[in-house]
Amino acid sequence: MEIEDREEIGGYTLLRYSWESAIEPGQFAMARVAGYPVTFDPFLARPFSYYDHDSETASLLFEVRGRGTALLDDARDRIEVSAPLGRGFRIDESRGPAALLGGGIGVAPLKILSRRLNALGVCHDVFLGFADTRYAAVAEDFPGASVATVDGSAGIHGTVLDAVPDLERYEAVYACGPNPMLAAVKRAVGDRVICQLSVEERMGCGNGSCNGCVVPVRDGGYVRSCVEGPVFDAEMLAW
Amino acid sequence: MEIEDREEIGGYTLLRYSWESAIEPGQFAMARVAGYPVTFDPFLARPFSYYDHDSETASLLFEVRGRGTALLDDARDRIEVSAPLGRGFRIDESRGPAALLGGGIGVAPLKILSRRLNALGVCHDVFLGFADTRYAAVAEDFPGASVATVDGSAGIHGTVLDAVPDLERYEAVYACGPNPMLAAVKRAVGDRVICQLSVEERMGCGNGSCNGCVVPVRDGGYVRSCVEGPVFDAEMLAW
Amino acid sequence: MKNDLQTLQLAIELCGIALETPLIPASGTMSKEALGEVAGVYGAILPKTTTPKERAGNPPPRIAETPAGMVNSIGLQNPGIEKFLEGLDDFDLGVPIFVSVAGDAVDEFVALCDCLAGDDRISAVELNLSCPNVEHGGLTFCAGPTSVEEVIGACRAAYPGKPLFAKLTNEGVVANAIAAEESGADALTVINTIPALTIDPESQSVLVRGGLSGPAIKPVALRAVYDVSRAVNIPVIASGGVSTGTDVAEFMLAGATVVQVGTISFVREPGEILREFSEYLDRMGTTASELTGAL
Amino acid sequence: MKNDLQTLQLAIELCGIALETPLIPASGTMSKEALGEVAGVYGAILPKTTTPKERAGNPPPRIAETPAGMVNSIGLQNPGIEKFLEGLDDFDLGVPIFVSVAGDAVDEFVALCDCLAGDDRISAVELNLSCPNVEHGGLTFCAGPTSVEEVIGACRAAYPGKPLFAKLTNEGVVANAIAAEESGADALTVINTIPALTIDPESQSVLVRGGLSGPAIKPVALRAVYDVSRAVNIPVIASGGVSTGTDVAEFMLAGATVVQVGTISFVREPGEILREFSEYLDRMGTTASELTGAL
Ligand SMILES: Cc1cc2nc3c(=O)[nH]c(=O)nc-3n(C[C@H](O)[C@H](O)[C@H](O)COP(=O)(O)OP(=O)(O)OC[C@H]3O[C@@H](n4cnc5c(N)ncnc54)[C@H](O)[C@@H]3O)c2cc1C
Ligand SMILES: Cc1cc2nc3c(=O)[nH]c(=O)nc-3n(C[C@H](O)[C@H](O)[C@H](O)COP(=O)(O)OP(=O)(O)OC[C@H]3O[C@@H](n4cnc5c(N)ncnc54)[C@H](O)[C@@H]3O)c2cc1C
Ligand SMILES: Cc1cc2nc3c(=O)[nH]c(=O)nc-3n(C[C@H](O)[C@H](O)[C@H](O)COP(=O)(O)O)c2cc1C
Ligand SMILES: Cc1cc2nc3c(=O)[nH]c(=O)nc-3n(C[C@H](O)[C@H](O)[C@H](O)COP(=O)(O)O)c2cc1C
Ligand code: FES
Ligand code: FES
Repeated sequence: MEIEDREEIGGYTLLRYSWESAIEPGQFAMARVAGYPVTFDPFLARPFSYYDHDSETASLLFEVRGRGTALLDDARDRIEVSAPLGRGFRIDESRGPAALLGGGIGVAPLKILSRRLNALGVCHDVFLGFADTRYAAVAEDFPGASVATVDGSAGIHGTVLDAVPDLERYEAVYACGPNPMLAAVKRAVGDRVICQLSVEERMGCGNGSCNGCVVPVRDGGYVRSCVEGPVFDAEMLAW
Repeated sequence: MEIEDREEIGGYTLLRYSWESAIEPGQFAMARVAGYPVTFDPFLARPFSYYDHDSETASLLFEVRGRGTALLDDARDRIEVSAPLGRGFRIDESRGPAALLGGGIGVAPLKILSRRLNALGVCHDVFLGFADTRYAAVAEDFPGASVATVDGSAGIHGTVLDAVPDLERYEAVYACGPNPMLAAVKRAVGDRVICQLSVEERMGCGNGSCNGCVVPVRDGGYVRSCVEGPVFDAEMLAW
Repeated sequence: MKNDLQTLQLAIELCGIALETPLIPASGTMSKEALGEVAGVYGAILPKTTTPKERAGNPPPRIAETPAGMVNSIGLQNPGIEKFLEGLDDFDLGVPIFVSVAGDAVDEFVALCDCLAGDDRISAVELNLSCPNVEHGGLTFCAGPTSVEEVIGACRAAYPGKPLFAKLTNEGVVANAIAAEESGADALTVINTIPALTIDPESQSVLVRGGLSGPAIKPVALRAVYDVSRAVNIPVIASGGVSTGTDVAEFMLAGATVVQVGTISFVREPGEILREFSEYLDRMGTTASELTGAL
Repeated sequence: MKNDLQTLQLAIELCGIALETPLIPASGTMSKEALGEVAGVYGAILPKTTTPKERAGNPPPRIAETPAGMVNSIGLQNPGIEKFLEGLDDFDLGVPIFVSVAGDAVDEFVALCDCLAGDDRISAVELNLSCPNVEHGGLTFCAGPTSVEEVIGACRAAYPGKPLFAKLTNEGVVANAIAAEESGADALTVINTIPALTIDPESQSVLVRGGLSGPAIKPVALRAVYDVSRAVNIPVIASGGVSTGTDVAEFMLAGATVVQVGTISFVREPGEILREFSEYLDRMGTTASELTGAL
């Protein structure tokens, strides 16, 4: 895929490329800088939620963690990106208002989700938690969002849940972030309302073949987060 | 190393980078596009003779054969290059005229060698053999050189040895090319005169550590071409 | 997908079964969800190993990336033989279906063979012998020739008339291959993943203890295929690090009759590999069936 | 090269020998010519394996690149123990010198130990047990516990008073490790290269049949080090795919006391690896000696 545009948003990097087919909010792509014949190392592609999509251009927002993301951060011309994968958020248009909760890079799928909710006329509020102000910079892309930082350097001092003044008033909660945060959201929301969580597991294939990306489910056993998820109904998860 | 300049010369690619320390004609460098942390695959660096060096800029001339050279061919900004390695040509200033014989990409060390011979006032002729006219394009960089091509598309129809009208008149022969060509040169020259051959073996380390790059020698056993060579006195080699 | 010339070029016979191409998926590396992408690419389909009862598999993390490879510890997650057979028609791409089975005792293997023996949809069975054997203190069924003979002998009796493949691990592969041939295996799949471990230096803990696969292990698998195909007279099915069309050629030159595509399918389309292999055959002016052992 | 703090941070003890750093070169991967680059980096020096008589080694091609690794078949080219000892002073960098030896029969190992026993310049001997054993039909000395015990027992008697290391291959490593400890080895080097093969698909011929090394084998070596260090009570010296500073940490976490740097030194400065390791220790607020087995 030709990279059309590259932008730094605080601690994150945004890559845009041309993509016209449909993308569901919460779906992800497997991406990497280059594969065969260039290299077999790093070997696997990395999963990234779609950050945004406007019928012509898709974008990925990412944080540099290890080698795979460092190379993506250096990429100038082209990257290898799959088609949209996985099951995204299932939106019940009749349920509102909705709360969108993002923890750290978990902010990624909330932009495209917010766009979809706007299109469907579902009113919603966005709450974002970050480590510090550097990462919180991306909140500017979410007008009206409430922000919390762990070090108190921007917004409220605390986690994303601390930024939600009145969780009870929402009929649907959509969250993405590190698994411990998602577990906290699940506990806080209870089973009153729709609660959908986009989980983060290591992925091998992204298409259901390797069984590497599983999450434990309530009924026992494991399901693959790349095909059954990455967005799960909170009640389905064992944690 | 920052690539200063990149040029296509027929079928070959020329890379220039800044290098001020001494380089002996016939020495080589180990080069590759990138190593750790970018990648461990391709794993090894590749050996390349210095094509030229003018006290500020060194250059490598190469042919794309496999993956390592294909990546070098794509490199735009930087490559990883070692310092000069190995033993180059040993020039006896009192012996002339000299014949420089290059077969295919074996042309590489002859430019820097010719420059040195000129500086030392050793008169010499250059003979180059190529597969076809596309590769023969580099001969333009050797004014006065005699050229042969295997398909007859440029210069004399035949091998580089066919391009030498009178081998007997030279007191020193310096040759680089595929090992079968070098063996043929050795046979043709006999032991009358100085005959030095730059051999081509697969290399692992380039610094004598792996014992991977050996050539069989007359006295039995093998010697490492990266430290004892790559330029050998023809009489020393077992072939 | 293929024209007539390619059909001739790629066709191969394995234990009397005609395959349109010499590529098959390695067990455990291709799900139903991914079947759409491989129509016309694989000469046969080989789903993930099935055990007698459902297995939940291991808790995550199950995979870790390594230089030019990955380590996995899936723990044979599968729905059990009964559910597997109910869903078997989903794997029908018009090519033969091979079924991989594993148990943790000889009688489990036998019970699995019993379930499969009468099923017309299945063309052959691959015994995955890399699982821990509860009767032998947790060593795998590949631990030594005696253990290999025992399980294959029993399965041979329980699964008559159709080809039985034995999938061997790298450790002791030649001795096990000879034992497998003698006890009635019709072909040998060589090799499975190589025991390995990854550690996370930041959390200072074991990340995944499991099996190494991918390009990294190709030279080890190639050696095993080469040595085994010279030690036995039955066909060898290569598995381990196959990643490109020339890799397929290398394994066939080493002695393989067909070649399994595993981990690489997570990052490359198997169709690309077949295309590269076909280009290789064109370049060399040869066919797949001429390549086996043509070293 | 190192300041006082780093000296404390990196110092390690191996079988009573004080080492300034936990890195040592893997046998056969560092020549005299490359010594200049490693002063201050290695805690001890370990030259290429020496045999009783000079060996010419194998004809080229001896090496082939593989995904994230290489296969070599050098054939133990070396000048023989006599010439080796004549040139030993060239390896004097002011750090302990370990000497690697190999023979093709037990008495050759013993003869080698006899030559080394009185030599003050040598701090320890590493027995390279991966060579073919002529008395056992060409199987290596690592073929099984009996063979391991025989050679180590004999060498232990011939080389008294100073540490004796046994270098084991991956196949059967835990059983061999236990046997080596029981027969008197003071430390175990784990692992050597993994048997492998490369084929050139263009010339359709075997390129190199030899041993696989480099980053590709790291997870296999890590597993072996982890398992062996849990099975024995003597120190483990890691070898296999170490390529970065965090790799050094991973091997020590897995249970290694010191770590050998092999193939990677062909493409990276060993000093870089030590620097990265030191940075890791800084980041974690720990020291090398605390790291071993701290999982
Ligand atoms: C469905 C899904 C959507 C994601 N969306 C985004 C996104 O939009 N933006 C973004 O920056 N990140 C996203 N991630 C996380 C992203 O995949 C990892 O940060 C990335 O794989 C790390 O690769 P690396 O090479 O930089 O790190 P590595 O060197 O591979 O590892 C560095 C760290 O990242 C963790 N990690 C490695 N691989 C994964 C993985 N596959 N999943 C989770 N953690 C991993 C490791 O535990 C390790 O601590 C998503 C993950 C999933 C599963
Ligand atoms: C001292 C020396 C100087 C050299 N100088 C030059 C030069 O100036 N310009 C130039 O283009 N080439 C030169 N070569 C050859 C060059 O090193 C190889 O072409 C290169 O390593 C091939 O790498 P690759 O990744 O493209 O090919 P690979 O994919 O590794 O292999 C492709 C083909 O190249 C051959 N090959 C691979 N590695 C080597 C190797 N190390 N030496 C020889 N052949 C190899 C293989 O047999 C194979 O047929 C030199 C080689 C040596 C030993
Ligand atoms: C994620 C994963 C799951 C696997 N599951 C199985 C399995 O269920 N049964 C089996 O016989 N082999 C299984 N394997 C091994 C592969 O079939 C194959 O033999 C091995 O990975 C080596 O080949 P490769 O390097 O091409 O992947 C699995 C491998 C991977 C990577
Ligand atoms: C070129 C080469 C030569 C080697 N020679 C020897 C040797 O003489 N003796 C020995 O015990 N090991 C030898 N080895 C094995 C290494 O010492 C080391 O155990 C192995 O390569 C695995 O480590 P690595 O992946 O870090 O290289 C050699 C390895 C290579 C690559
Ligand atoms: S990533 Fe392979 S099954 Fe989900
Ligand atoms: S390339 Fe390693 S010794 Fe010459």
